[in-house]
Amino acid sequence: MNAGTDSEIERTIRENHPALIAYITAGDPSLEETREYVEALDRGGADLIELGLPFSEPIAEGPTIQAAINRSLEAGTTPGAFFDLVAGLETEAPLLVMTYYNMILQHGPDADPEPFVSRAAEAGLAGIIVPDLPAEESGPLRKACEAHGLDLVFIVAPTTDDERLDSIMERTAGFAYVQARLGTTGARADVSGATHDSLARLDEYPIPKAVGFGVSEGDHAAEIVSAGADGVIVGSALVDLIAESEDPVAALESKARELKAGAERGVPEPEQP
Amino acid sequence: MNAGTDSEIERTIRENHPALIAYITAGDPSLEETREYVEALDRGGADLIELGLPFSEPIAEGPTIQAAINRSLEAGTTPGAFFDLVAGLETEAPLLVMTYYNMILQHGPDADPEPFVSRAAEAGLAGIIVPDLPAEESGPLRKACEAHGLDLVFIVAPTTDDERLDSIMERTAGFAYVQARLGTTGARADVSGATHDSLARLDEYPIPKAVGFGVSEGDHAAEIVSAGADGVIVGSALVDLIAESEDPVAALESKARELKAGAERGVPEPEQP
Amino acid sequence: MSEATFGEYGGQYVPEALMPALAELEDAYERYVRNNEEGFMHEFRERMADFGGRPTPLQRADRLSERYDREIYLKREDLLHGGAHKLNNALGQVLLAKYMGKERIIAETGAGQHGTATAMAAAHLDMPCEIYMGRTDVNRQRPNVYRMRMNGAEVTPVEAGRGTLKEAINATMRDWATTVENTHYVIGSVVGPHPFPTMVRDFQSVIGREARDQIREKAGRLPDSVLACAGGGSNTMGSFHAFVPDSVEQRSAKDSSGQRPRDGVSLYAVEAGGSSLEIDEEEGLAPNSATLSTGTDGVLHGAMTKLLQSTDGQIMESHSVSAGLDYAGVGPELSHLVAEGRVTPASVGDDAALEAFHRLSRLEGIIPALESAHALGYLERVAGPDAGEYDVEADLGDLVVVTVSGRGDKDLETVLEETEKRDIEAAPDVEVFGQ
Amino acid sequence: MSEATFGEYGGQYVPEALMPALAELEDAYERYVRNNEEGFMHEFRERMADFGGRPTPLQRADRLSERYDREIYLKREDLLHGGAHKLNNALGQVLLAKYMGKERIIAETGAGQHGTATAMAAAHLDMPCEIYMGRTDVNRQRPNVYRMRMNGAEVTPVEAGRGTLKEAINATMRDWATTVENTHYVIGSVVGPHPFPTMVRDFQSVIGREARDQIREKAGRLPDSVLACAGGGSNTMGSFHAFVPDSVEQRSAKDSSGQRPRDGVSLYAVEAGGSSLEIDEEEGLAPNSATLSTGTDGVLHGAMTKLLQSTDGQIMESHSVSAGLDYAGVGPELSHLVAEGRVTPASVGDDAALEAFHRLSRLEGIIPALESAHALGYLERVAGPDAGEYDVEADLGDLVVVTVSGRGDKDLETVLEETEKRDIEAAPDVEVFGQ
Ligand SMILES: Cc1ncc(COP(=O)(O)O)c(C=O)c1O
Ligand SMILES: Cc1ncc(COP(=O)(O)O)c(C=O)c1O
Repeated sequence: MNAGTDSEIERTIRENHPALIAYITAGDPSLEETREYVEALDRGGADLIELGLPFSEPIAEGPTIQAAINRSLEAGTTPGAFFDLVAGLETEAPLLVMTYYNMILQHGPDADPEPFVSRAAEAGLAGIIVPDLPAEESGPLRKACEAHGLDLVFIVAPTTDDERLDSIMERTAGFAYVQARLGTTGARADVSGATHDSLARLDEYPIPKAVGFGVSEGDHAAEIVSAGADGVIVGSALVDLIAESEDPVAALESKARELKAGAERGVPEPEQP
Repeated sequence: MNAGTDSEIERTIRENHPALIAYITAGDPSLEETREYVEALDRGGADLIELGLPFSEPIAEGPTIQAAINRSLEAGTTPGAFFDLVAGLETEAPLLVMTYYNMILQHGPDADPEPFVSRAAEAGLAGIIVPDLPAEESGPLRKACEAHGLDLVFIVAPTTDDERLDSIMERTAGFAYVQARLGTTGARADVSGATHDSLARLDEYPIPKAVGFGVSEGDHAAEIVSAGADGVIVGSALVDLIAESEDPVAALESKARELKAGAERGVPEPEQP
Repeated sequence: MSEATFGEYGGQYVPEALMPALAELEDAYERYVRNNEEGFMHEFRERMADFGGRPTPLQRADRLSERYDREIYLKREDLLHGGAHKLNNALGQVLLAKYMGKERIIAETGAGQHGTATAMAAAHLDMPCEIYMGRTDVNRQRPNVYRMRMNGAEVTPVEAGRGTLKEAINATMRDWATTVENTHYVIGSVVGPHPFPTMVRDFQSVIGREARDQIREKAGRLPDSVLACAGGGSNTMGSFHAFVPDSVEQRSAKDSSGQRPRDGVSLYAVEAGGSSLEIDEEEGLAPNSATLSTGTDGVLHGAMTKLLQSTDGQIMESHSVSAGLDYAGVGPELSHLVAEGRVTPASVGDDAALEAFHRLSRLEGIIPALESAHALGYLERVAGPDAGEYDVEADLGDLVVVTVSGRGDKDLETVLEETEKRDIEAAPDVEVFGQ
Repeated sequence: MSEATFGEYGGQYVPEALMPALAELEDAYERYVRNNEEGFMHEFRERMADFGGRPTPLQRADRLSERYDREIYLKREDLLHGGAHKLNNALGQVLLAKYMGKERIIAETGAGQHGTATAMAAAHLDMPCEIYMGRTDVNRQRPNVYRMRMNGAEVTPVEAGRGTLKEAINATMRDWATTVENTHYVIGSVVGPHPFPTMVRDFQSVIGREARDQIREKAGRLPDSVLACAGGGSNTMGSFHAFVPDSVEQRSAKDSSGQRPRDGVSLYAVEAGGSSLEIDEEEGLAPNSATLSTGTDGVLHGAMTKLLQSTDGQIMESHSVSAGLDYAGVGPELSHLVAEGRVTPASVGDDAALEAFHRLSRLEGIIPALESAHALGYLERVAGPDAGEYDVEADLGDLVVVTVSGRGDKDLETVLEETEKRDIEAAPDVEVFGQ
């Protein structure tokens, strides 16, 4: 494999293979607490951290992350404050922002994505994930990301056909976000069969693949990695801890450990030469 | 004028000119009380007494008589009991029944008016008034009335045109019931201009004319008689007394006296020969 | 002049004061409606098209056809402006009143359908309008009261009696007896004194005329039977009138091309069977309004016809879950056609009507008026999967037209309430979602 | 293939999982709708005629014409089955889903009009159907909830957010993202990702096509202007589409016979001005839904278009007394036509809409949907007796078509409540008669 990429995200995944990518919603329940949670995840072994910048119409999210977004919006989270938080974070794990396209368009005048990307780069973010931006509409944002050295990560869905797969894989940067199953984000009790199929289809593409949507336990992580993934993405399971645990900081850190350990269990024994 | 009629009603009006025709609803509030009220009216000087046989859809009545009819129906008044009452009455004033055509049709089988008329004759009634039976539809009932020697009294309305007037005046027996004004029965505070017009139009017909609809006071009676009527018909004003007076028997008797006296005041001084 | 009677039925049993108005109306009806003087009928038809939405479709009901294993077509009067066939008549009469130089419109209403149709027509034609409505009906049919008010009509509650349709008619007749010189009384069905039954039928007959043309166009022939619900009978007579000549006798006289129906067009007038066809003489209550099936001859509201009455001649309080059918009389022409055997009377009870309401809503995406649901309920009784259980025999044939006289939006509350009380097949679970 | 964008507006901003479904839909749209494969359009038109009641009339409004001293014609979509133009689209999409082999229908609804239309269409075409509706809307639009249930649809309350249309759309999108393989999402307006805006416009364009033919037939020429209310914009685009080429420029290129309108056909999209056109950024509240007049470019529910949003990009809660206009976005084609200057955006506030509701009810005997009342309110603002008082200038010309997109039966309660709070001209006294 090509280790000589200039993508910090891709490099991080390769170096920490199998990677744990942790998502939480920024500002849930406050940006101050988000800082502590990010640091906890970093300590727990998350290799990449996705921060959700809340948008009022989160059409790709299940109930857990919807609720987190609502809490964040009610707390008054704004893009400006979000970027300030990010700029002040010093984690080992590179950070990505996950948000909806309208938030990106409105950061400057004239519905132009460039100002958002420029600010994201300035704040030290390494990549962007936009669940409502398919490859076809991504031209302007990709251009801005390239100009500022950010990875724009695309999602591959179970319904993505082979034709579109090529164009997505060509465009995605950092890694390919493999959607484990149809539907919205949210912790599930098992690993979908679609995951295995998707990973098999993606095998030929050189870029790392990380699987998300429904991953909640170490054993899932193990199974997914053993099916060929380079990383697992965990979101709702962490957001649940924030909402429900008495000590979210400790809970997040230990959950990250469990997941990372699970992922590592999934690595196939190297074949005897 | 032709005094040689074989109609008891016509004869009564001529002999007692100007005549007072009193209406009350039979069975309001009970047939037993109706007996007392009829006797009171008779004592008070009513020359003819109309008894309403209640029908559930009294479309020609105003609120006062509607309410009386409801009281009567609630008290369970039936045509059978009504005829029994009438058969037992011994008044100086001849009695008429006022009812709606369906009541007449249903007294026997096959919607035939004959059984009703036959029973009415047997009970000693002298005439019938049917507010929803215009001359055009009156053939079968008239035939039965003629056969049994009862007068079928028709109503002349302010809207009756000259053409129809002839046919009504030709058919009416006993007297012509001159409707004083458009609308339904009910006591009014004045005498309608229509009354004068109607009486003028009827002048040429030899049969007696009695004016009803809205007559409530002696002064009305006087005015009507002075305009050329042979009699006045009073209903709602009497029904009001039954509903409201503490001693309806006395009230009816004295009201009859007042009305009769009023009517007599209306008789024009005989011209000097 | 038009005939005042249909066989032994019909006539003009009204106070003398109204007789001249009836003569005037008869004259206007002859001139404007029958002889199209001053282009009356042209204007009427144009307004019914542009304002009313005529023609209404005749729709093949795919899933009913499947269920009953025959071709079922629905005549869609529910699509008429106001939501029922009532406008055909109301607009005709208000327009006629205008041609007659009348200055004011009055009408009675029970459930409010005729009242709203009249109020709409009066607003459209700029005529002051007053609607009499029983107190009970005012209280239970608020939305229709508001619709009338919004169309600028006065709504006068009638406090007499039980405060329903019968009392409203009485009150309107009383108003008319007072104001007859400048006022026209828009009677809401093919009832009342001549010329109302004839005139209302003529205004409504567009239903059957259209349906007859449409079924020939769509099915290539006349139907074997036509079903319509009957309250006063304006929907029935409107649906049947064009088909009355298509009887076995009259048609077998014609050539026997494949174009004619099997045995002529059978006509079924479906009345409200209510909760029972028995009568409670003591209480003066008929828990149905199946006048044609169970009534006796008598005079009500100006005409000789079939009635629900006590042996003494008192009119019964009728009952039906559908307010628009809840009337103790019926049009005299319908009484006559039944007496002659041309029209077959039938009745369907509250439960079967509710079932049919739900069935049509669910199978065809059409929420019918509860009135109309009676006609559909009869179809189920005769031809449904459980037809054997009912003692109803009728040979509807292979090609059936059912008139959907109105839409059921107005009935939602009643249907919810009544459905909850019973065990109605085909009803959805209408639990009220928690707040 | 059809264009995915209208100038800078439109596109397909949806999760990757849905992209193949959009491609499949686009393909089906091309084949069935545009190329009439398998006679799709024939079946669609026939069902819209027989089941839906098309064509709807174009009616001259006599008294409005008098009031505004010009010819006013009303396009009567209120007479369509279900009571609004919504069925044009719902039936088209459900039928298309059937042709595509889909087995299930989902849709969002706000006030319930699109939900009821979809439920009716699904019942008619025998397709299982689930409707998402915000909790607040479920609670305040009970009758529509019941209608949907009676048509056999599941109604799923959406508890998220403020429980209105926006949240219902989000929930439906989520369902679709899960079930996309066998399910079709019937979007209720000309919004959403391509091909929805184009396809919904095509299904709705029958409104303007008919109106264009009808006005030429009735008035002998094209209108000077067409007015339609705009929520998402399906009624607007449906009304305008056939007239878009009749612009000043395009028409002046043609011969100048008397047949053409003065200066081409002007198109006015009337949005809900709510209680004010100001925005409360702090609260995230726009007390209007005048997106075309006051919105800014952004991406919502799959398309780039004009939006009501905060400077950060959060979507505002919009407001209108009329639930069907209460949406923070608008169809991308409409945004484009406004940007191009072909369509003039306008807005009318709650009070003026209520007044117009009462005015049409009273003067014409047509109770309009509160949505439609906005278009009528604009007429009053521009051409009414007090037009001078308002700062509204528009040259509507002498021949005006206004689309009455729906009937107002559904709005009675709201209108009563809202009228009581204000001093509304033309409102009747709607005192509740004592019991
Ligand atoms: C929808 C509908 N159908 C039928 C009827 C019954 O009346 P008629 O028998 O006169 O058609 C009514 C009366 O209100 C009605 O509203
Ligand atoms: C009657 C009516 N008109 C207009 C609208 C607005 O929707 P659109 O702008 O898509 O036509 C609605 C929406 O429910 C409606 O019910």
